[in-house]
Amino acid sequence: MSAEVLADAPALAPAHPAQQELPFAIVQGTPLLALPEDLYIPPDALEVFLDAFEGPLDLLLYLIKRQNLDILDIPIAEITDQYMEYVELMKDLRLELAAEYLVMAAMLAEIKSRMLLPRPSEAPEEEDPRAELVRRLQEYERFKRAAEDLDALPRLERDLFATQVEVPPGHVRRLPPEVDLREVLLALRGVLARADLFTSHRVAREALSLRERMSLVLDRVRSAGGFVDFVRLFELHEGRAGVVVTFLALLELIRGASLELVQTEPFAPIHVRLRGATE
Amino acid sequence: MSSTLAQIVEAALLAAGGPLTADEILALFAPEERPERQAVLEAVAALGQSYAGRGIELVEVAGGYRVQVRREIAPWVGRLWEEKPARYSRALLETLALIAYRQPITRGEIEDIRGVAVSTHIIKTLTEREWVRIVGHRDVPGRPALFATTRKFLDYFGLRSLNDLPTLAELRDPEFLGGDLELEEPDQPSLGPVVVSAGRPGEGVQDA
Amino acid sequence: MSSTLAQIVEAALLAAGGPLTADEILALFAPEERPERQAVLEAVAALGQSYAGRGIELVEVAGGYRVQVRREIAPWVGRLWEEKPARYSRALLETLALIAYRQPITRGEIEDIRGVAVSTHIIKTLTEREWVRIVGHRDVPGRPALFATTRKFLDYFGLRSLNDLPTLAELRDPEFLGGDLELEEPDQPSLGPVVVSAGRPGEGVQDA
Repeated sequence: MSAEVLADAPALAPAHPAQQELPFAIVQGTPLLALPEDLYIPPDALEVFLDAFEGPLDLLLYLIKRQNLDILDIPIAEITDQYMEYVELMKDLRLELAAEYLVMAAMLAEIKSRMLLPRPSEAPEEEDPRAELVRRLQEYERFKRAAEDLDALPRLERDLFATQVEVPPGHVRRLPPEVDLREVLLALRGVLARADLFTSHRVAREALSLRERMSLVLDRVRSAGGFVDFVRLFELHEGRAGVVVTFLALLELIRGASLELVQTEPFAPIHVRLRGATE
Repeated sequence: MSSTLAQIVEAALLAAGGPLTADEILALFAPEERPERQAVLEAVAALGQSYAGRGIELVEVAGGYRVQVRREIAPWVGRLWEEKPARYSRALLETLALIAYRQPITRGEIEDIRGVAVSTHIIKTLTEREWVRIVGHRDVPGRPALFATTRKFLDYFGLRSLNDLPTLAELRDPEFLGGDLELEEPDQPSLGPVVVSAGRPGEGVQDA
Repeated sequence: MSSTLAQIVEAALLAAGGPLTADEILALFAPEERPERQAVLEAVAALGQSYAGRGIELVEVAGGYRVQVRREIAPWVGRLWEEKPARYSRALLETLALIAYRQPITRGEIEDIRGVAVSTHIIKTLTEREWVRIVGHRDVPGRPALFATTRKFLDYFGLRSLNDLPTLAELRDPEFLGGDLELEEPDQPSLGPVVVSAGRPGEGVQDA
């Protein structure tokens, strides 16, 4: 297929917009680009600020760009001091600081001290102490850019939509995959291992019958038009246990803002109603 | 403008994946740019005519206008889906399991537990298979739908009721589902716990 | 026949919901009626031309030929679906970019370049979307998994191959080093031989 055929292919999006300084806060419509020194910053705000960075390299890049410094010739003492200010501030506020920030702080301090050492002129081939940092910053920056470029590409579900014309019934035999219950349970075990939500003290077996009953009750109320007599939800032949489960299910559903109880006047019949029902 | 209207009408009908009413097409436009209803109808009619002699056709059904593959062409196109059905993703199975065990549950709650977004596609597949359905809504902002499993779900998996499902305590027992679980998932090597522990031994163990 | 071929090709591409290769189109025909490959390619080309000035376009992506809504029309068509398209975090996009440009790459290597840990959540999202998968393990202690992008990734971002990715910025040569820094794109770091696992042959890494 030659390229001409696809001449209508979308042109790649223009390269990322000009590098702009990233305001870390907007106060009354004015972007704030530097932390005012005497400003009290509530811990929450700083957390947001910290969240805006993808790590120490990103923070360093920000400090460098903010001052229009050349990444290839960083005034290491100055940048180190600024970096440490942020780190100290974060420590003062007892923010949970990712270990990477501290590792970088140590690296900066080390470079700074090496820069102070007199370098013998007879050894010109010795590497600049900043070389590794510059390499890492550049490397990170190019992928930061690459990520922006990637995000700017027209992509499905956002900029492009594939056509999906239907085929008249009878011509497609789309077989759904077979599923073994074991697979479902294995998947759940995976979730269980990840989420501690299930570690509550609820007894699982009871919870499950309760869960099933919740769905049933909800469905009953719904199919009755969203409004049903309270007592009609109970099946007396289920005995005491069944009534209790139904009652608990009802309470759970009320607590979960799905159902509500309605009583027009004292001692009038109680009804169960779907909450906010406008379907 | 008229050419743009025609373009939008065609693109929408081809991408919608189902019929669209004139109102639904009108709703694609912001109020200030919204065309006359008559103009939309004319665009639809013109589109239908332009499909004469092509592999597709525009039909009017109860739900509105639909572009579909012409019946004579359908036998060829239908072969697109004849191949062996794919397996369900782990994400789908996890979602199904969570609906079974935590029903009635909202999509947001599933996402909270799983830690990742649940795609619309998964919900659609599960409801189309009639294993899952909406049983109500939670009366909180957004009125999220509450999902529950169906009778068909129980039937498919040979359960009389949800109580036949193993308890979470049983599930936690490593012995319960048999020995080496990973061997059971040969088709999904990249979705397994291996991914998580990659490069950082110990860190991803909770996913195993 | 020739008009039927054009009809089938168009209907198949419009209905497929994703890209089709020439081979996949050829497979729609029974052996005795199967057209020449060249005829299919010509039909595809003619179809693409016929979409000029329309709301849709035919593009070639890694997975084959795809008919899609033109980008200019997408804002209207996008309103068909209530939910907003997913936005991806910078962390996810940076991780994806590293995998795309540096594949095969381990999680540890990604973390070295980004300077922060890669969350399990991100790897999970990328694998669940099937944009990324494990193609092997590096034969070093811990046998870390090697990640690569998939054809689905290319399809999603409308690319024919990895060569279509935007060019990576050049590394600049610092004056104070006089050539000590690598200017060239470094070759695969020689961290040990790559062991390609017997995952899914045929679906391997795309040729860049």
